[in-house]
Amino acid sequence: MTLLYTEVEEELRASVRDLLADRCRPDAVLRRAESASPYDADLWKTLSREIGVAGLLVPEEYGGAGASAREAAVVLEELGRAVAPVPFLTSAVLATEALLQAGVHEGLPAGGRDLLAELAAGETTAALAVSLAASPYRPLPPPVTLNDDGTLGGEIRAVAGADAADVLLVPVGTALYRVRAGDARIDVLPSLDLTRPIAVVTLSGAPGERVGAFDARRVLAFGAGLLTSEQLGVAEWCLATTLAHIRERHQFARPIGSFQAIKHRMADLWLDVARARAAARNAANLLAARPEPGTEAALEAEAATAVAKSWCSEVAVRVAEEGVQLHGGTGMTWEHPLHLYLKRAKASETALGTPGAHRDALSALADLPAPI
Amino acid sequence: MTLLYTEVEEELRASVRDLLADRCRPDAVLRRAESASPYDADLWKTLSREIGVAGLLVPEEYGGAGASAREAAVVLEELGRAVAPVPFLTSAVLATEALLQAGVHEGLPAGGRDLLAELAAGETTAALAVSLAASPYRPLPPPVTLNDDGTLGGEIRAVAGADAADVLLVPVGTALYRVRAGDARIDVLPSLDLTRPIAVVTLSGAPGERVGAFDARRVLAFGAGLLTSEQLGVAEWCLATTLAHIRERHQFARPIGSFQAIKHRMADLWLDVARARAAARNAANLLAARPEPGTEAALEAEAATAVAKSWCSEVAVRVAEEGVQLHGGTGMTWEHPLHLYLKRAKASETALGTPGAHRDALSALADLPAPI
Amino acid sequence: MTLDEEAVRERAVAFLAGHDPGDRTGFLRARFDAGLAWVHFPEGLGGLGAPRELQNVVERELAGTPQPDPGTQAIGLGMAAPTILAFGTREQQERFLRPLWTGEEIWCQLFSEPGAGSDLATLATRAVRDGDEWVVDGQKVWTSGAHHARWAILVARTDPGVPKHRGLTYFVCDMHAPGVEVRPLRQITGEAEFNEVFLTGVRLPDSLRLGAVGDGWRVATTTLMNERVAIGGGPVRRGGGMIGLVADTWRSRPELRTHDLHRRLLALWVESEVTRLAGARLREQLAAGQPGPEGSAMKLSFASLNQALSALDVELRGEEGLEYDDWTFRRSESVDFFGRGPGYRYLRAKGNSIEGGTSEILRNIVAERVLGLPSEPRVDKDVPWKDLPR
Amino acid sequence: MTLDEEAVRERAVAFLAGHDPGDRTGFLRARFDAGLAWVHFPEGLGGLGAPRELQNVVERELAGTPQPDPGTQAIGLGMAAPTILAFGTREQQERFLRPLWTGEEIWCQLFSEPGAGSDLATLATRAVRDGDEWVVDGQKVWTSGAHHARWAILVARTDPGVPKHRGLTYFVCDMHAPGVEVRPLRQITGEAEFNEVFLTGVRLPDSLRLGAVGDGWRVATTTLMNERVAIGGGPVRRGGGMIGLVADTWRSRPELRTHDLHRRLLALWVESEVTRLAGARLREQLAAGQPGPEGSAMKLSFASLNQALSALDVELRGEEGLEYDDWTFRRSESVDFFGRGPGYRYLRAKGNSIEGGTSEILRNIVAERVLGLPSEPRVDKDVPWKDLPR
Repeated sequence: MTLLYTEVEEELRASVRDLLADRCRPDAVLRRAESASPYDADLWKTLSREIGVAGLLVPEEYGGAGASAREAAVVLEELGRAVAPVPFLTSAVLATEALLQAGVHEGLPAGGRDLLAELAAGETTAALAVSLAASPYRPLPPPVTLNDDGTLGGEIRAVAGADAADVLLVPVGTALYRVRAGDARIDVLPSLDLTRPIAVVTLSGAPGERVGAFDARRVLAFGAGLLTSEQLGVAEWCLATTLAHIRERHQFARPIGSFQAIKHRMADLWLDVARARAAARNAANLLAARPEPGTEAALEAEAATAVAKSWCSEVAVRVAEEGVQLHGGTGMTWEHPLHLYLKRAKASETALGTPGAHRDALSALADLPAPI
Repeated sequence: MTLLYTEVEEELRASVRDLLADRCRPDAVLRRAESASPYDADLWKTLSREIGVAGLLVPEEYGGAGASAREAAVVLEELGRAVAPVPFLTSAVLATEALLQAGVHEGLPAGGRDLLAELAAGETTAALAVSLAASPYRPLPPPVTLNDDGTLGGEIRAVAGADAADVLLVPVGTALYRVRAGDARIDVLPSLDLTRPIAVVTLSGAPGERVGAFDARRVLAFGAGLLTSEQLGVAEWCLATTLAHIRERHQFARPIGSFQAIKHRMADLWLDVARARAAARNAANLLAARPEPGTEAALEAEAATAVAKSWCSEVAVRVAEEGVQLHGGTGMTWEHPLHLYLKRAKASETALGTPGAHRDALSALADLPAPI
Repeated sequence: MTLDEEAVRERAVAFLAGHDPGDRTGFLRARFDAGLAWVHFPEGLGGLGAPRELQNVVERELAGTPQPDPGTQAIGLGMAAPTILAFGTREQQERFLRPLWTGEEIWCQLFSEPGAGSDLATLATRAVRDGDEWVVDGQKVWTSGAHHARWAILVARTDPGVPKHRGLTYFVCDMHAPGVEVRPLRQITGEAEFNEVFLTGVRLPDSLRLGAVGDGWRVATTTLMNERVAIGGGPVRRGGGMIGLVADTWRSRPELRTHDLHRRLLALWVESEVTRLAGARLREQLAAGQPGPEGSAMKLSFASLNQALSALDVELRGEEGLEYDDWTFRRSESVDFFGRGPGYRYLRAKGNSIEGGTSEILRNIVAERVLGLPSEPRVDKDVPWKDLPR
Repeated sequence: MTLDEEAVRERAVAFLAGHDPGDRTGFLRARFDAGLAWVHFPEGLGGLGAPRELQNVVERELAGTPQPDPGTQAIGLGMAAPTILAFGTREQQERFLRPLWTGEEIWCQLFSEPGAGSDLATLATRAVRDGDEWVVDGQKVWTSGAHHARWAILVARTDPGVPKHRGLTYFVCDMHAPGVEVRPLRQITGEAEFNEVFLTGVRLPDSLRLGAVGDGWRVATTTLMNERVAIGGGPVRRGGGMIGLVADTWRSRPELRTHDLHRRLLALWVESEVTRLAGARLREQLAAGQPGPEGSAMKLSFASLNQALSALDVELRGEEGLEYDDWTFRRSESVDFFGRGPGYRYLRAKGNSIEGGTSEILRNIVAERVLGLPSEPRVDKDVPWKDLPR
């Protein structure tokens, strides 16, 4: 087991962080969130083409980096730290993973292979047309049906990243279809998370191409496991920003960070974040091994994901909430970027399985059976 | 609704408190707990005969005070504050209430009426032979059976107050029997609660006299509702004792009660106790009205009991635990009486329905149905 | 000789017989002039010099007639009026109280500053004397209703060379004066309930000073004590308020239920109920003339309950919880917990532990004033304000 | 020239070939004399002057032979020895280290006092010079093993007239000296793991002083740093430790299960697991030569987990939880979380957040040393000890 970061990972982190420091400052993110196009397409292009994050999980044979969940997790930490409005989680993690798993057993058809290559090159952005609130542990509702003429019809609510996507990957039962975003109607909703809004995707006779099998539990659990690293990044930013604030802010002629009640709360939060780091790293590490389904290793990775998602979700929310409180009135203002993190943290808590859903999964995964 | 104390109640409190201040100091309680007879029979006699607490709930026609749950609650607050080793809860509340309810519909037979009068006079002490851990919301296990010859047989574990009792009231199905303590075997166990130990009651062909019907839910819920006032008294003593300690104890040349982290914790505990007082008072007040079963008022009293028992149980434990922590090493020593309160609080949490069991009851009582 | 209940009732009955409630402003003006605004105020200032509790008699008799607006007039009625009564000159009282009460002039409060929140006495807005005038410069924040207000109650620093509590003076600020600029302050909910107020070379005649020069902290304390009394309350009905909202969703949407959410909902039901009971007990104590110290502390509980309940509400709704009802930037005059969506409630409730005294400050108050715990070492007691670290 | 790995191994192999492990004391004495006790100690003092990490080589070669007892010798090996090495005279080192290591002489620690817990430097035990001797009077507490001990490390106040950290001196205390009285200290569990030690006119020769007069705080800091390193750890295996105990009961006793308990058990499983992972990550960092600040903080988490888990355990067992395994007053040499009942674990775990640094002090340390938050105003820095409020 290694829960540390490798040198390669630290280099990847540094290049992402440098770019974000330059191109994705909180005030810019806030301005963009107020605009009609919340996603930063230019930043995403640069991240994809110069740093290659879009193809991180794509095998080298398709032009990707052939990296693992560990590296993707490090990118997510940095994107979380910046609440960066780019479709990395939705395209480069969820959609890419769905595509990779779709081809594991039967091999991808040409349309799938081409798409992987386009994703890796950063030419195309995809989204998995599944509710962001879907849990790995519950069967997906079957909102989309295959018409007799081979087109797709149905409505999927709360899809993240759809408005940034060129291609939608649409589950129909246990099959995954590829649909051009232009053939779907995508209505962005006012969203709690300003930097990753959700949309209603409506398909009415949209042409779709089958690209393979779809196993919702595996794909969503993979996404949930990696989302914990983004939550870690969100929590770390909130913790660091709040620490800086309480060191500076004086009331009663003392920095408010010198008051013991506040110090003790910060110490507890820091411990929570330190444990979130270990949990997120553990999930990424075990997912990186891509264990065969049904093996002991796969169960261990599932348990690690459930542990990390339930813990990191609540820690990110707690740190963001405490951050607002300790910023006092300032934390309640729109102009301070803290609320972008609070909203991301709160929405991510629900995303890909709530903390309660992941704890529930441990009933089976950790052999702690529910009452009869 | 009145959640305050009446003048009569305050006078009753004062006389109980004065007596306990004189006869039941914590150091004496501790010494007694180490002895072979944990109950203080002399103190109980004085409380019963001089102040009349044993007959508080007994109607005047039987020589009792004809008082209500409200007055009994005030006595319990004071007994909790002193962790007094007297069988008030077990004899004057649980056994007496079982007897009263036994006679509500059919009228008590002579044996029951005599017993009520003896209880009121403080001549006899009784115990309800039911596990202290029994919940009002689950059917009692049927440990006792009626033999063909009319005698009783069976073993009841974790009975509180049995070793202080002259008479046992033994439920057999939905009937209540009176058994002489001398006809049962009573083995006191080493108990978590040093001041209210539990015993195993074994009946082997013990003669029993039927005294009426037994409705476990109603009797135990009545006991649980009043136990919250004892828990309040425990919590109040722990809070006051801890406050006194942290005002006096200096470290770093300051009273430790001047450190903000400690002040904030005490403020939160105080709020918890203030709410426990309101909750316990509300339960006593609604039980005092003795609502007809099945009426709206009876449901309200049940909900009030469930709210109070779940809240007061956890508050008493929390205040006792924080008390130990804030007493530092001193709180870990046998010679400081704090541990008597911790042990009482922890055992009372389990007694007559755990906090979880009472919260569960609110699923129905407050119309918050469980998942299907 | 003070009036008794019967005499007050007679006045109210007689007043009602003689005036037309159809003319709102005229009716309220006449009610003030009849001494039925605040019966315990002096005659000529909206009152009759009667005992305070007789106000209820007036309210009963005049129920259903036009009333002052408890929303827009909250600061005027709740904070400015008692302060003007306690510290104003007779001229000031006569000038301000009548239109304050009728609502013809709206008031706001210029106390908090970006650098002075919990530690209000450290405020930096300067007022410098210039002949018969004061020149005021500074920035105030969290001012509700400033855009409607004709007048403000203002605390400013008139002597930076003495310890912070001693160098303050209290003014009535003319919100129409040149140099007063009001900007809406957008909150994390998207709305602006409050304003920032920038004061740049604002000239106020000395006749707008309330109380003595340097006595501003004492005057402000009167104002703030009246703020504290206004807070508290909470739902009276079992299962009402914020828990009721969540419980209704729970009851009507069985598909959302999980055991995890159920346990948390039950625990919050219990906490809501014991908090409601503590509030009810407090009201009984007040009614019995035994005011308890629970008052300021109840706000702590309501804040944390509102936050926990609204957070659970968002999570409970799953997919729907990811939506937000409306991010439009607009002014709002009040907190709308019941008309808006769960996302709004979640975000707005965060302010409950900050506004009107942070939970940290309230815990200090409970610990020191209720529990008698010693205060922390103070480093700012005897230091001139200008030398304090900031 | 320091020894390399191969040379150390050769010495260990040669030593083993030449000595009989059947004679425990003789074997340990000889091992000390061979420099294989602590290879990084100087020659003649149980070591070889070799790099510290080569101790592992010795341990591997001598595995299975008699070893010092990590229980009764914990304070000698972990705290006294490094302090004697750092501050002792050559005579003191030669006198004490060998029997300390072989276990022929047991050590205990006389630091904490009833009035000096978290604020150890405020301790009041006095040592007054009388010619070549010191006369010691005071009371120490929380002393484990005092009833077995031949020697103690002791901090006493030699100058009450200077600020508290400066008036302390460090001694080796002769536990057989007249005036030393050891009494078992009964705990809330019913057992006595610790003692109180009363010192009444105890005369110690100046040759038992460790370090300079007045330098006791610096010497004690060395001792305490070695204590901190020893703490931490926690279960290595997923589902091990205290959570494993509760989970086993849960699995084997389906009749005890409720949804309420289930949610709490699942939450504590998660917390146990993330805490275990944080400990594992810390060990990886240490192994990679990047010591993290998490070390002292982990104890905070273990204490609160032990408390929450043992509390749940009592509640989970219902009727059984009302029993206690044994209240007999007896001495015990160690904490027995696994051999005793749930009631014992519940009570004993309360000490986890007090012993070895309270959770309050540890949070201060994390806040100041890890997070860089400012310290609170200090009122005791420059005040002579005798003038401090107590």
